[in-house]
Amino acid sequence: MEGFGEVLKMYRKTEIINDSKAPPAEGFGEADMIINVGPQHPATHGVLHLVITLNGETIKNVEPHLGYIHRSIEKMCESLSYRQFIYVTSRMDYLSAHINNHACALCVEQGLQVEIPPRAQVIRVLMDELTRIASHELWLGAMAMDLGAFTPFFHAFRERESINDIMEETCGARLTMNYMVPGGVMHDLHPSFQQRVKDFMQLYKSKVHEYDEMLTGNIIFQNRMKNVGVLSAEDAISYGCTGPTARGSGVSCDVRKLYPYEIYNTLEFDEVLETGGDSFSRYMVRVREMQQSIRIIEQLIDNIPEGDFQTKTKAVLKLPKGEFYSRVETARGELGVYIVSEGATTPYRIKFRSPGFSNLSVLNHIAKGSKLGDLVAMMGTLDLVIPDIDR
Amino acid sequence: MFIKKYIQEIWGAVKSLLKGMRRTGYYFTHHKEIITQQYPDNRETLNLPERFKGEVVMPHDENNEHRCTGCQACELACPNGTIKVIFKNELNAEGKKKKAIDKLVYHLELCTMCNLCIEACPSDAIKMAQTFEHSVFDRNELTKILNNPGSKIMDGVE
Amino acid sequence: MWSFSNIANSIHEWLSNNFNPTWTIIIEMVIAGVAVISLFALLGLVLVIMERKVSAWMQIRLGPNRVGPKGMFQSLADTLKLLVKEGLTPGGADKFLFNLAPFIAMIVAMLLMAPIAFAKDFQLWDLNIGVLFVSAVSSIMVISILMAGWASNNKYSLMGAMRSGAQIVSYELSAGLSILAVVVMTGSLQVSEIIESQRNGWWIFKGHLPMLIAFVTFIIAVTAETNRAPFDLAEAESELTAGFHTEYSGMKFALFFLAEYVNVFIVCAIGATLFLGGWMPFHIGKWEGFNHVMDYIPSSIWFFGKTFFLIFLIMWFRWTFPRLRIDQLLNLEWKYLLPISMINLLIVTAMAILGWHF
Amino acid sequence: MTGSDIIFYLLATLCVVFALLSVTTRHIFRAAIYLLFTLIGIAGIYFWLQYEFIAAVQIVVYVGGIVVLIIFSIFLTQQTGEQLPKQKLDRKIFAALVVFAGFALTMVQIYQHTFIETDEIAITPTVENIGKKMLAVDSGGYALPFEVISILLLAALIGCIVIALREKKNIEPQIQDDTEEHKGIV
Repeated sequence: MEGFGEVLKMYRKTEIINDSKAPPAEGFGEADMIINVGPQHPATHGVLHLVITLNGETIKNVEPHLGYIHRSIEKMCESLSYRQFIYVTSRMDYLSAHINNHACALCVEQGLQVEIPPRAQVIRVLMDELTRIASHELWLGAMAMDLGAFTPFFHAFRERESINDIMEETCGARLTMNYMVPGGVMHDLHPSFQQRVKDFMQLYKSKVHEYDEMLTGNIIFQNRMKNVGVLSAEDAISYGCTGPTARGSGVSCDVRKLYPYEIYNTLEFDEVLETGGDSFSRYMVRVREMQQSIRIIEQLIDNIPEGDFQTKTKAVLKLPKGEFYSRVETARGELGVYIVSEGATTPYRIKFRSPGFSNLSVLNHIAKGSKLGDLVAMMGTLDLVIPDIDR
Repeated sequence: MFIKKYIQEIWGAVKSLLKGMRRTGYYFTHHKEIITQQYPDNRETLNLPERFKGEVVMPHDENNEHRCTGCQACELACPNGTIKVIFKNELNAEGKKKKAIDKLVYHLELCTMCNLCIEACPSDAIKMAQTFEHSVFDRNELTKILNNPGSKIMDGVE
Repeated sequence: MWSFSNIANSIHEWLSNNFNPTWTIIIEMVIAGVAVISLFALLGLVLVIMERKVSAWMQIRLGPNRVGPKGMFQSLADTLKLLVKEGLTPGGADKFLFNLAPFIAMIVAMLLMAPIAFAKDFQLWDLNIGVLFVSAVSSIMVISILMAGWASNNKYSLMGAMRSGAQIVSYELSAGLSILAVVVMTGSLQVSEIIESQRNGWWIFKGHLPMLIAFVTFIIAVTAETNRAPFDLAEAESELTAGFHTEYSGMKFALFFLAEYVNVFIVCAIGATLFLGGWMPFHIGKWEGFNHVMDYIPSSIWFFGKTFFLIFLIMWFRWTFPRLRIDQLLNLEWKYLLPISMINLLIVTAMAILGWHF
Repeated sequence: MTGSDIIFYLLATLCVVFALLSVTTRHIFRAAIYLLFTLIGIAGIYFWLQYEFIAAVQIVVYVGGIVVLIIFSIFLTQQTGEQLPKQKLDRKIFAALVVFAGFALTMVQIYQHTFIETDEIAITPTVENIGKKMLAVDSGGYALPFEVISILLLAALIGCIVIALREKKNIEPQIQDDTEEHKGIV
């Protein structure tokens, strides 16, 4: 128990240091207050810790503290083989697990220089777009809940649930599917896949107007979102924002358009751009992006080519010596996978360029001077997934 | 005019709010749209897809025979060290010593259901089961031995 | 016709015959107190299960369905849980005020029960300023929230208390002004007289458009005053975790919770009394047969029906709308509700003078 | 002693005890709350006198208005858990003397004053009568004091706005500076 007493003493000491009588931080005024949002807070949707300096209700400074869910996925991947490390990346941005896996598989395939059969490519794209819709649906519900509207959360989850059912049937899991393997996909599509996707699209189309009724057109929602957290195009570029966050500011950065992978260059879809830069623009980008994903799925669902779903690869994969980089568009932005190979069965170094990290970094910039209630709207529209930021 | 704009603004706001209330009112009165699944009650009718990855099992036939040759492919394929193959020496029909599995230890608590072991298995000895209620009171119960006691390898599987 | 007043009178007579006047009053007060407390508990149970079912059906869920038939006893189980939970008092808190705050909230809610007419001739205290009494006493409510927020020694609680203070103080104005619209029409603050004036039609129908506007303003303002969504900034859970009652647990939390629901009931009862005729049955002009059928429905059912309709309306708001921001909340009051209700009051006054109502 | 007397003495003790507590406590927030109880006690006495209107106004103005304002100013200036400094003994004695002198003066005035009984029927304090009296311009009417007080309140309101506006000017450039700094980096 002696040791415990020592710890307790230390704890008390730190308490005194953290007291408000300690010399305040730079730029900290007399009327200011420091408030810790997180790591356990309903609005951070995970273990993000924000140290906010407030003057009344006005935010003066936001300092994100990271590392509460750091699992060193990059280091872990270095000890796993090229087949094995893909599943770990599902745990990064767990809402677009498929797309993360896709990025890794693409990178390994680039190193192996294998051709993917057309059927596998179509399956991959279909799954990517379904995942994107599921991710955006969850974001929609969670963001509405942050703003205090509970009901759209359940309505959004109804649609997401039917996507999850499709995933469960074909991939065998609902969230962390591990469906991508180097050279294709793990299984062939389930026989009822086409029908169920069509059913889902019908459900989605019959319910999509509800979001407009409940949120988009709602005067309270518009007031909460418009001119809140304005991010200019210059700032979006200089902070390295990607995905809907940057596209809401009018920065064209869709990897599917700019650096097409798989069969994206043969598909017809629009890159959704809004120029407002505020939370409402980011919201609109995501809502319209769901419709673009539906459009992609519509083009592909009846035209899945026959053939192999997987190229035969060796049992033990070895990448040649060199560096490989691949990028995909996840639901949150650009995910880059960078592999340095020494020619062994495991990568020498792996680096993920996750979209969430850069998107979070603008939070302080856009939150300054706005109200505390706006912060949740901004965090909601930045679509933060904490494991993606911490990895 | 200012007052006209003011009234229009209020009218638009009220209309948008009423629209939302109509939607929730619709769901309040239409109970057919309820999507709740009453989970423990619907255990009998719960239909999990056959590809659902619940846990790794080793199927045995009626003679208590399995298809595992002990090639360790699954052990190598597993990213988490979930599977461990323990061997024993066995006498076959001709009296020769032959290596066979004693235990195929499977740590459910480490498993991430990634399906890589099943993909790697050359003789289809293991597969994914659709069970998902894995909670137990003692962590040790999660360490499972997949082959039944006294089981043998099926004839003709190499 | 069967009436509560007969029962009350017979009890009063029996007590007066057996005891001296002082004891009669004391015993009557005890009876009234017990009745209020039991109504309180019952209301808490009913409103909680109602809120949960309403929210569930709006959110395409089933809602509680385990305890009792269709989950109707769920709130009883919740109460039991809250009763046996430990009521923690945080270290740096002002213990006296921290523990006092939930009781103040409760006592205020109980006091507000006094002038409400639950049925024909069934009222605890028909004082001649009934409506003013309600709006006066309900302003003590904010003190309990401020007390809780300050005494918790928690920054979230403090901010919640500040928000709630600003909110309640400003929304009291438009609530008061819309109450005044009815008072101007009837020329009395007494609850029984206000109800009596609606014998030939409820104010919401008799008073044309201005009364409808007053009714809408009243509903919005009382939703804000009771800290219900979309005006639940005092406890905005996504911003302030739970606002002023972040640090409360167990029974002390339950008291706040109960007080909130009883407040909702009271403001809806006041709304029903002022605009929807209290316990007065629904009558249409000269349809004698129809009016006669309506008279057969007991007055208490009319009162509770109207009140619960308004409660449902407030719950409907809560489960549909997103929350406002603090500056928008104050904008709504000072730029929209207050000017509208002021002008409305002028129009109502003109109507009352010129006699432009039925 | 009748029940009515008991209620009066209860209310009176409540007022006095909380008034004493309010000036002796060293927690400033508690002092405000004790003051609140005193004011509620006074409202109770008005109710006891059956002046319901005045009682309700007492609660609206003092409890709903003044005490909330006091609490707000405490929120904005003080920290939770801090105690006020202990007063020196001579100050305490001086304050007690002043209070006693004031009390004595009031009591002497009351006892020396001869209350004249009138034959006029007392006006029942209904809302209608109070309203008519409040706006009456003949002798005994309260129109002039009413207007004077409203001008005073208006002046206070304008003063508040002036103070609030001045503070805002100081804050704004600070925020602007920050954004400019960031633009410089870009």
